[in-house]
Amino acid sequence: MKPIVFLWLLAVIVAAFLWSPPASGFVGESSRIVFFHVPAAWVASLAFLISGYWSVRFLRSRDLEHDMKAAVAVRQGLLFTVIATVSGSVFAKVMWGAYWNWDPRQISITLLLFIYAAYLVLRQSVDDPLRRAHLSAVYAIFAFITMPFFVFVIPRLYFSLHPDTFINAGGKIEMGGRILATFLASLAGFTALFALMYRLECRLERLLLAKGEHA
Amino acid sequence: MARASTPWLSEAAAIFLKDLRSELRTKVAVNSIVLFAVITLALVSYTIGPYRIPPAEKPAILSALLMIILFFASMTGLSRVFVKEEEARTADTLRLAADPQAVFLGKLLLNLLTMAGVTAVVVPLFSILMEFHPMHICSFYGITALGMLGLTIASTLIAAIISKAGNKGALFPILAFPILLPLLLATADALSKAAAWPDLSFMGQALGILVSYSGITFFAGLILFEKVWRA
Amino acid sequence: MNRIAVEGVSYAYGRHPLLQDVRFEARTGEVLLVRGPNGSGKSTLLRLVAGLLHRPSGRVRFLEGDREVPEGDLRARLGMCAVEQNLYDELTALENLLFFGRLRLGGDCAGRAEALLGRADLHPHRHKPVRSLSSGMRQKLKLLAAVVHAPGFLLLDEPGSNLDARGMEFLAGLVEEQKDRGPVLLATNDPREFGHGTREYALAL
Amino acid sequence: MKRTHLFALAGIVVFAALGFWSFRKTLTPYVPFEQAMRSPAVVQVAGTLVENTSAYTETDRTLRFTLRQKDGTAIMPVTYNGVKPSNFEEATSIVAIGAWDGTAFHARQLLVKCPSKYQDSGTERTY
Repeated sequence: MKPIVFLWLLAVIVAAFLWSPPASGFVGESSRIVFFHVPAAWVASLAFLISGYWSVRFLRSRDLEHDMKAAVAVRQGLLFTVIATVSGSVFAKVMWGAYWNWDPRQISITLLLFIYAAYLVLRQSVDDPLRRAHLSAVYAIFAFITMPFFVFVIPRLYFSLHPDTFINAGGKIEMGGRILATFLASLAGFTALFALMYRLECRLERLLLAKGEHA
Repeated sequence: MARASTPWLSEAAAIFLKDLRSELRTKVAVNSIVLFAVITLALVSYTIGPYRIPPAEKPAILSALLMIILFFASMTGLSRVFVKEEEARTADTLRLAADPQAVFLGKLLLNLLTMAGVTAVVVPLFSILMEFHPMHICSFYGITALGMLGLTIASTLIAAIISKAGNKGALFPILAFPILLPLLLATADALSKAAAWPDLSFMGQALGILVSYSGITFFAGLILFEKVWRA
Repeated sequence: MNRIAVEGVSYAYGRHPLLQDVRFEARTGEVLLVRGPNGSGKSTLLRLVAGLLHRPSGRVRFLEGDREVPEGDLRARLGMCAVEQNLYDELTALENLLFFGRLRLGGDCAGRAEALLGRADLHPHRHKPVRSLSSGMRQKLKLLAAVVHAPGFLLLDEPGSNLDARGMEFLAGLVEEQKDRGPVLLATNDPREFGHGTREYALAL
Repeated sequence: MKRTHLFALAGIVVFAALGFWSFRKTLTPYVPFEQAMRSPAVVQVAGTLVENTSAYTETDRTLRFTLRQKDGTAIMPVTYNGVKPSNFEEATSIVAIGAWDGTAFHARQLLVKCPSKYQDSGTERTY
């Protein structure tokens, strides 16, 4: 499994820079960021969804393994959020002239960073594993519940220069040919990479849990 | 004396009255919040004052400042309802005697009363010191009240969480900030409109957002609190 | 006939097992003495029984006749007094009793509270804040708060701490009266309290 | 206990519906022109350029143009002090942040959004 994913991602990188043409309306080659930025953001959302799922499962089961799965998903989600943020702000510099210009999407992603950084700080502040698991699960769920407000409030307060998401408001895919092929391949590759990393860290944590170390 | 458990509304009232009595005897929470708010307000007045802000910018900037002051001030006192129980080691005694939902409701009522008092002092003072004269006074105060309602509900659940963790003081604003951010932004926006908007056409939507935030966080808190309280 | 049935309860702090497969049953008329050296888990066992700690394995049943008391009703049936469970310092003695009585019974229990205060020689101090009471008085008040609702099950963790000879007499009367109402679990290492026990459960370190 | 949970879940659904209902309307930060022209406060407006209305005077570096609201129901004169954005004429949408000063909308900041599509640009590669 591992070698296939690595080879696949290698092919994606080559395709992203050499095979796929740049898109119109972007400064220079900056459109190529879409092959890495969007999949990273997608994986981050996926990871946070997974952590929400395991948080609910934990509150029903009180099984520390479920808590561990939620925490691992948050840590990795945070990693991909940082990747999405950094790649996005490089794009912002090229396209709009500033690394940070308080675009609604930049604001939204900072909220994710704040929530899950707070989640990790909370985990560090509780020693008892069972109590830590309860508190962080409740926090994750509570944050998840209030997130839709952010999604709705922000676009009403700030204007966006962000390119349309590749499925635009009209519901049609505004992406063509090689760009679309490379993009979808990268999306699949990132997801598989995340699945690999997630399973690996869960295995590590399970060993630590069995040894009675931290969760 | 075998009997079913008490209706939890009357239990919530008992807990609220118990906490109110303690708070009236010590006044720690309300004093710390009001003083903190007044100190920040004084700092804002000294550094910015009413005349440095161009009139056209006033509604937006002053509304935002007001929300920032109220947010940080509330973070100094709203956690006391739970932190005190844990620190005085009365939490277990209460846990054995009371229904968790009644505890949440009772503590929430006290926090609401505290924040109502704080708002009643701080907002008029802010208007006077910063020369902030909203166009639609009633809507302005109504929005403030609704904003503080949502802030208090969400903060009360977070307060329960941090009362069980170490490093409580710093943790409270860290955890509360991302949860409250959408509310704070929506409230500040609605306030700035109530301050300078020619008509009240924005009110419907503002009310919808604020009421639904309060409602959702309240009912979610009612479910989730038990998990925290017994953690 | 009330019974507390503890069935295979275990507990561990991290990797260190503290209690392993604890089983016993106590019924009305019995005072089960839980004994063991410091650190053997007496307080933890009582907290596990009361449901203040999550039980990772095993279960505890509170039975009235053949009917099991549902978890939600337990707070009206169970009383507990332990070292780390305090009363409200800034409220008066009477206010504390009325508060806990009202939570657990839903109604006013002023009559019973006053009578209890009299029995514990606390009646003259009923309007003083708990903060200003001596540690012995506070201990007696905690005992009163644990039985203000006349519980069917009672858990006592070191109930005699800070009590003088007269206080111990008061405690003895309380336990005597309570065991007719339901089982009493009494965790202690104080020889003065051993006399209350009708049976013993010993914990090893 | 289960009953309280059901009750609370019903409450969440009701208030979520209320929230959704009130958000149904405008999902933009932009103010209708008619309102911008009645308020002294700083607001954001968005629209498209009315053709052949933009004029730039080099001497006082002022850009004047007329903005048409997205739904086409209103137009409003706008002035802007500063360098004219390079791609101003091709803009698909113009955002102006500023306030109405009685005769024109005085923009402090102009944001110009140009078309961008993830389509193969083929021969017209721009560097």
